Amino acid sequence: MNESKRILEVKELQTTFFTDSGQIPAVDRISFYLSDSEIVGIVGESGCGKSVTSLSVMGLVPSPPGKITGGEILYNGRDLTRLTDKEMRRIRGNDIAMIFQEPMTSLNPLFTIGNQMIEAIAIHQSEMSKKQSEEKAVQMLKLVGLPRASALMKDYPHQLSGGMRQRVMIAMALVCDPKVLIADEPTTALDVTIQAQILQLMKKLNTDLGTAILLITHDLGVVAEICERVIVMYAGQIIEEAPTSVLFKDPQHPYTQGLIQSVPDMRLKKERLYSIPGNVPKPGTILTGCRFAPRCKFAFDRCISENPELYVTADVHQTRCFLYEERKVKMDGNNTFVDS
Amino acid sequence: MATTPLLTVRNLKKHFPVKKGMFGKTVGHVKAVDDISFYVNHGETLGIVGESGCGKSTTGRVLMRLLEPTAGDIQFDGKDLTSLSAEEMRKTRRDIQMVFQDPYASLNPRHTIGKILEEPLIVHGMSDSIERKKKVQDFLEVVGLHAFHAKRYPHQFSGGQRQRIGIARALMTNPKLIIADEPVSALDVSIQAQVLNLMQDLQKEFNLTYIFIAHDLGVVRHISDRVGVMYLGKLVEIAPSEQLYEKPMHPYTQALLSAVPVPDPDFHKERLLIEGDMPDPAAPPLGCAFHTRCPYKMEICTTDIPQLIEQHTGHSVACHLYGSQGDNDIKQMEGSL
Amino acid sequence: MLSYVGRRLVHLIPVLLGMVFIVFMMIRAIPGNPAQVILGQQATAEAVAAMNVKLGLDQPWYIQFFKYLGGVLQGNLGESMRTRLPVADEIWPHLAATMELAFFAILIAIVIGINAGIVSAWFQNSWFDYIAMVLALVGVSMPIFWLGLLGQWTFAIEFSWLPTTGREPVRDPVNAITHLYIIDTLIQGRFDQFFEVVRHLILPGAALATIPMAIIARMTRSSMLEVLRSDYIRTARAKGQKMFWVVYKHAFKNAAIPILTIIGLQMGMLLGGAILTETIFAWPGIGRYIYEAISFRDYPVIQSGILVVAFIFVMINLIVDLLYGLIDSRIKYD
Amino acid sequence: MSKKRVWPVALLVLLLVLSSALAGCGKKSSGNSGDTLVFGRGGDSTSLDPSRVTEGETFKVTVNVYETLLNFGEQDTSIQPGLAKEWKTDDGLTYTFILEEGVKFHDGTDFNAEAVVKNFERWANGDADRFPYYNSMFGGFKGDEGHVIESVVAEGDYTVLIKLKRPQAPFLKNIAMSMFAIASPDAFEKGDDQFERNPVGTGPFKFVEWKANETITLEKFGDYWQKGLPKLNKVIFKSIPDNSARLNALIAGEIDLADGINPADGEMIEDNKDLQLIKRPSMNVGYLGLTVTREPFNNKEVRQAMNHAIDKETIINSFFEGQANIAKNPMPPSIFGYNDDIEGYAYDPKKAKELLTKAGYTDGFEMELWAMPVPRPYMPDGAKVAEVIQSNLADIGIKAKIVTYDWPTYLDKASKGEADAFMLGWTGDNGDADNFLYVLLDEDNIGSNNYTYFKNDKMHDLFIEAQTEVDEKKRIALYEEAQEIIHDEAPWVPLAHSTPLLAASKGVTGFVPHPTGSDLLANVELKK
Repeated sequence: MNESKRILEVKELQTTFFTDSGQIPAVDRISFYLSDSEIVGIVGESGCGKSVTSLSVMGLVPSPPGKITGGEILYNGRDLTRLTDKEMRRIRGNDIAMIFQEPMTSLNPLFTIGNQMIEAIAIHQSEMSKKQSEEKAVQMLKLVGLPRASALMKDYPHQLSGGMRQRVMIAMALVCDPKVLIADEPTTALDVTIQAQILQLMKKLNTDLGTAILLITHDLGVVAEICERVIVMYAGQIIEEAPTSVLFKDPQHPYTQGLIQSVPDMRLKKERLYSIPGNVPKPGTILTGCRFAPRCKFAFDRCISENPELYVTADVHQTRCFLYEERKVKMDGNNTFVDS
Repeated sequence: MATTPLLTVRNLKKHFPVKKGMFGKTVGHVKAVDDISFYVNHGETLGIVGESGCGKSTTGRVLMRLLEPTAGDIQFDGKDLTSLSAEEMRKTRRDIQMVFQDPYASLNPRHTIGKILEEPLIVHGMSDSIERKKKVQDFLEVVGLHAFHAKRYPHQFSGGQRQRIGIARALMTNPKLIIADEPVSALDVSIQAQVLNLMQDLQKEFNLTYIFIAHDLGVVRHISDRVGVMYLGKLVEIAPSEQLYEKPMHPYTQALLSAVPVPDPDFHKERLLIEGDMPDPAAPPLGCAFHTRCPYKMEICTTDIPQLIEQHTGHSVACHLYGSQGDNDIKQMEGSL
Repeated sequence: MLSYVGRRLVHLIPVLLGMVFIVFMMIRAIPGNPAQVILGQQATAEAVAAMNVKLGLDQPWYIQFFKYLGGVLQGNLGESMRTRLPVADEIWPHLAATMELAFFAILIAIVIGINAGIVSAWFQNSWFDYIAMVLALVGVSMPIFWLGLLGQWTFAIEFSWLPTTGREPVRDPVNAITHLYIIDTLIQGRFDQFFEVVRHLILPGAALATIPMAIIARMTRSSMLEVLRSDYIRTARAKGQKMFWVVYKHAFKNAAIPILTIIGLQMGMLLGGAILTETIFAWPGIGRYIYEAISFRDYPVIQSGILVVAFIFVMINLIVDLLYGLIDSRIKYD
Repeated sequence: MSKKRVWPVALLVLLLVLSSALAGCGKKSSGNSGDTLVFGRGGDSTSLDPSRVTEGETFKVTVNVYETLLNFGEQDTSIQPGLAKEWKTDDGLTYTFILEEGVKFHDGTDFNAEAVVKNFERWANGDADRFPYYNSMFGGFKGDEGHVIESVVAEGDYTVLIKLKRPQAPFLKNIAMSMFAIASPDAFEKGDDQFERNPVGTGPFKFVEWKANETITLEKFGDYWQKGLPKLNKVIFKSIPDNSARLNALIAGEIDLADGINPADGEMIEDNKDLQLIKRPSMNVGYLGLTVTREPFNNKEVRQAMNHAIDKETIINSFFEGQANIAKNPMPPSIFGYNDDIEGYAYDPKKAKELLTKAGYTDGFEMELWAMPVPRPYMPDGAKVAEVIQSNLADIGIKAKIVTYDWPTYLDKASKGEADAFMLGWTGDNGDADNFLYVLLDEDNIGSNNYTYFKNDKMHDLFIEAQTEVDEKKRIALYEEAQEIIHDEAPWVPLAHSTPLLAASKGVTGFVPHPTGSDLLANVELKK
């Protein structure tokens, strides 16, 4: 479906954590891409590897213990995993920027907003004068909808509310006009009314500036709200990928189906929520068979011993489940697995 | 509906002093809970929603008298909780239990689950050790764990399991009312559903009454019979949940509901985006606390505090948009139910 | 801010009063009579009794205490029983000597300790980290006595680079004005002497710096390790900032408060005088001054000496507290 | 990755470069300037008025600033002329001193008989607090019953007559003590406090500057009455408390002369071609006191057993590094009256055991052994010596528990008779037998320097007689007899007479160490 350029392409990425209790493949051979100006969501529960994926792209996996142990991360065709430290620093913040979950702690508490904004400019655009940088910073703060932007430059992070801080984070991330913005749970720590503002802002910036956004979240609502395409991760692997509308209408993987139905819907009251039995696996605990098999009610022998591939079930839809092998199984996702 | 409510709260206030200066002089108050009144009927679930800092958690703690209220009275099961002595309150607490957001922080890491669950029984005078152990095992099964789990320590459990333990502990004393403060917000979506279902099952089984405090509007709707919306220490709207979600009256409630992302990309709703942040609770605006962000702000909103007035049966709202018919007296509300 | 300082100073009064009282009682509880010590082993009993009257030691302790206190409140620190000089006059040259040494030592300790700690944290578990932390461990447990003599042997005798002892060239003594020789030599334009004074500072300064340096290095490391894990460090790195600036600008400022606290405490301790270092390097500092006063049971000197040291200690802590506010705008004094 | 590693290395290199740059430039100060002698010593003086203090570090300085009427011999305590060129007495009660003429004080005033009288009046009109030594040496002050001096009068400009109330045998030795130095009356009349920081005497050196705990600087007194002296232009006394550091300073050439050398360093100094080792004649005794009022030391046989049990030779070889002699009497052999006929108690554990059995302590007993907390010339390492004694005692069945206190406490408690057995010592003041035997063992001094509480009537009579006996021979006989009593009664285990060590650079000549510890530096020269 996508004719535009793939600005970011991840191929067979594997990120492993080397701990005292063994090697944990937090991200296990995942492949996906992000096209120009696209908003893609990576959704999953805790420990599924979504954050490690984003940190891997940024080259910020805490090392030790983490390390990229395989695969490629192609940005405009350049493999980021092979870059030197210095080359990678030029990409970071300049071509690919990132914002984080905790606006409360993601800004350095001891430096003014202005200082931190200008720093971001100075790193990549050393030709700019101090005055120009300041103007640019103020302009960005205005762009993200912050009132009294120039006065704000002199404020310290603790003088700002969470929503304002997240706007500052976004302004700071976008100050060097990156082509890709990775947003790791950008609204999780915020109140709903503020979340709505931030999501709207991100969508607007995506439209106005053409910045491609990789949105990492656990909240299906947020995904539905702004993403064009969704990648579902479970236990370090991608288990399903589809355009948002397709995924919500026709979720294929039993996990995706369960997840969607677990969310209490504000629009109608159900007597009883669907719930996936069992617990979210800790990273690295399930290594053979389908990662979801222990919680899957469709699981059969093969699921325990063999890990399914990611089957392409339609042009735009991939699912890692034996039920979709050779696309024999067609189901109506709306009511198949509900109520039982 | 002639039954008296299990819990009736009238004009409850909790103000925290703000101290400053050389001698710790009190220069102002944060009105964390500012004159709220509501009731909870036997066997129902009252949801309390609001954004961070609105006073919903403080309300929960004041009801338990974990925090001493500044003013107001709390009628629980025929007793006025505010007038009880510390000892009487301690005894009464067996009837009111709390479930917290972070069960890990409230479980002593050095005690086994068995010991943790036994403790409330000892505190409330159940002397027979064998009987206590039996009860612990029963309740572990009730919340979906196993009897052998009693020998384990909190760190050996996942978040969802720990929340089950937290619930089991609350149930040990056969309480009438459980105040659950954000019980599922730390859990993964798939686990959250398990815990919500469990809570509903238990409510039926043990005829429990819940006060369910949360910021997730979807979760609150799912579990609640009636829902109250708080903003900056005030209760701005309270109604049966169906009615509140379908026909929200207060502009804040409307904004709140429209802000929630719905996991359905094809669902297009009319969005009421409100600007700005919640004001500083230490210096709330005059008049209606919401007027700084309200799209329908009128002159009167900046001067007069709107009273919570019943507009439809069981649906009260504190907003100048809806005139002043009716009576904000809580007794009136009870009578009309 | 000013009112905060005022309040802190007011709070200081009872602390110092309590200190004076405790020291007063403590030194009188230990056996040994100053009169006997002053008069020597030959003294007759009558002579000792006469000396006791002279020194006012025949009076009840509370009279002695209030007399002393009254004097202190009028700015009179008493008179040394041994040398019969006012303590206030006697103490300053010693305090100045100690201050010069302590500032020099803490400077060494800060520059090396902080950098070693930062680099250790930055390259956690590297060879540098291991070596630095082993050295820090050794540094804390190193006997100053041994270290000092080793330093003298190596740098003064074997290489003839530095002088062994003292704070000035003996044959070309500094003309003392402020008794801070670094300043005195500069005022007098004696740059040759200034250079000599610095040379005399190096060995005792390094010996005295060992323990604070090790403590500062370890504190810096642990504080930095904690800060380096925080979200804003990730943010700074995500901007593409060089690791050097991430560490030295973003992380260090945040790690600075506990380090500053430790530096303040260490500084206070150094200013209290380091008897061992002062003994080995023949440094005429306050530590030796008080120590000798203790051997002679020279009560006024012990009392006032400890009082002055305590006062300095508390003042340093006050300064450290005020510096917190300079580093972190969230800390307000009102 | 390799780039990251560069910068800690760079930091190290930078530090190395910095430190060597700082160090590289400063070689110049190690050369000696020939006319200034730096004398490194352990402590600072407390005062520069010798009459007011009792502590040796003061006299080390004042002996060079002041002079006394009489001097001690160069290396002994014989009486030699000083400011008085002649003296005589017929009856031991009236002494006539003929003074040197043409002697000037550093302030330019003349030294004469009047000045001497004023000095004696100053002391006699004082009190024990101001002039402690005068009090102990001359038995009190004007008006006191015990005061020995009847009068001091000038007869003409250069003759002084001193009359005593009763004969005092060591009188001339007392007069020669550094405490009784003659100061400029003009100077001390300005007030004690001012005077003790600004000494004015007739000595070869005059006072220049005093930096507390640091240095005392003296310079040549140009008008010194002995022609050609002093040879040095300047003397600086530098306080370096630590013995090893002081030696380091000497090796590094920062000081020229150092006292308080550890016996252990003696050999190393002798091997160093740039240094010389100097031995000071001994005038001290180190001993183990046995408090005779405490059980079982009230038993003479037990005390004798203790004497036989302790291996003095091992102690001296191990801890004095051989720089001491075995003691058998309570005073060193250099003192007139030393009884060399006494045969010391030999190291003989068997005999000790027998004595114990005889005394009724077949199975030994338990006791406290007090170890000196500070090193002194007569006892370089109290703790170590105590351990040897402890094991010696264990051999004969005595269980000794080693205890110690800080020095003032130690002295205070020991003087109250609280110790069973304690280590202590004494350095003589004036080189008279009286200054050892009477001061340390007579009943008059119980509660002060007689820590053993030993008491013997016959011995007391001998002492009192000796104090008034002017005939030197008779005195010697009296003290020899007293030493026999002491030997038999054995209130002490005398351990050692140590030889204090000094060291100097090879260029120092003319330095003659004095047994009293106060060295006159007038004849010292410093050659490059």
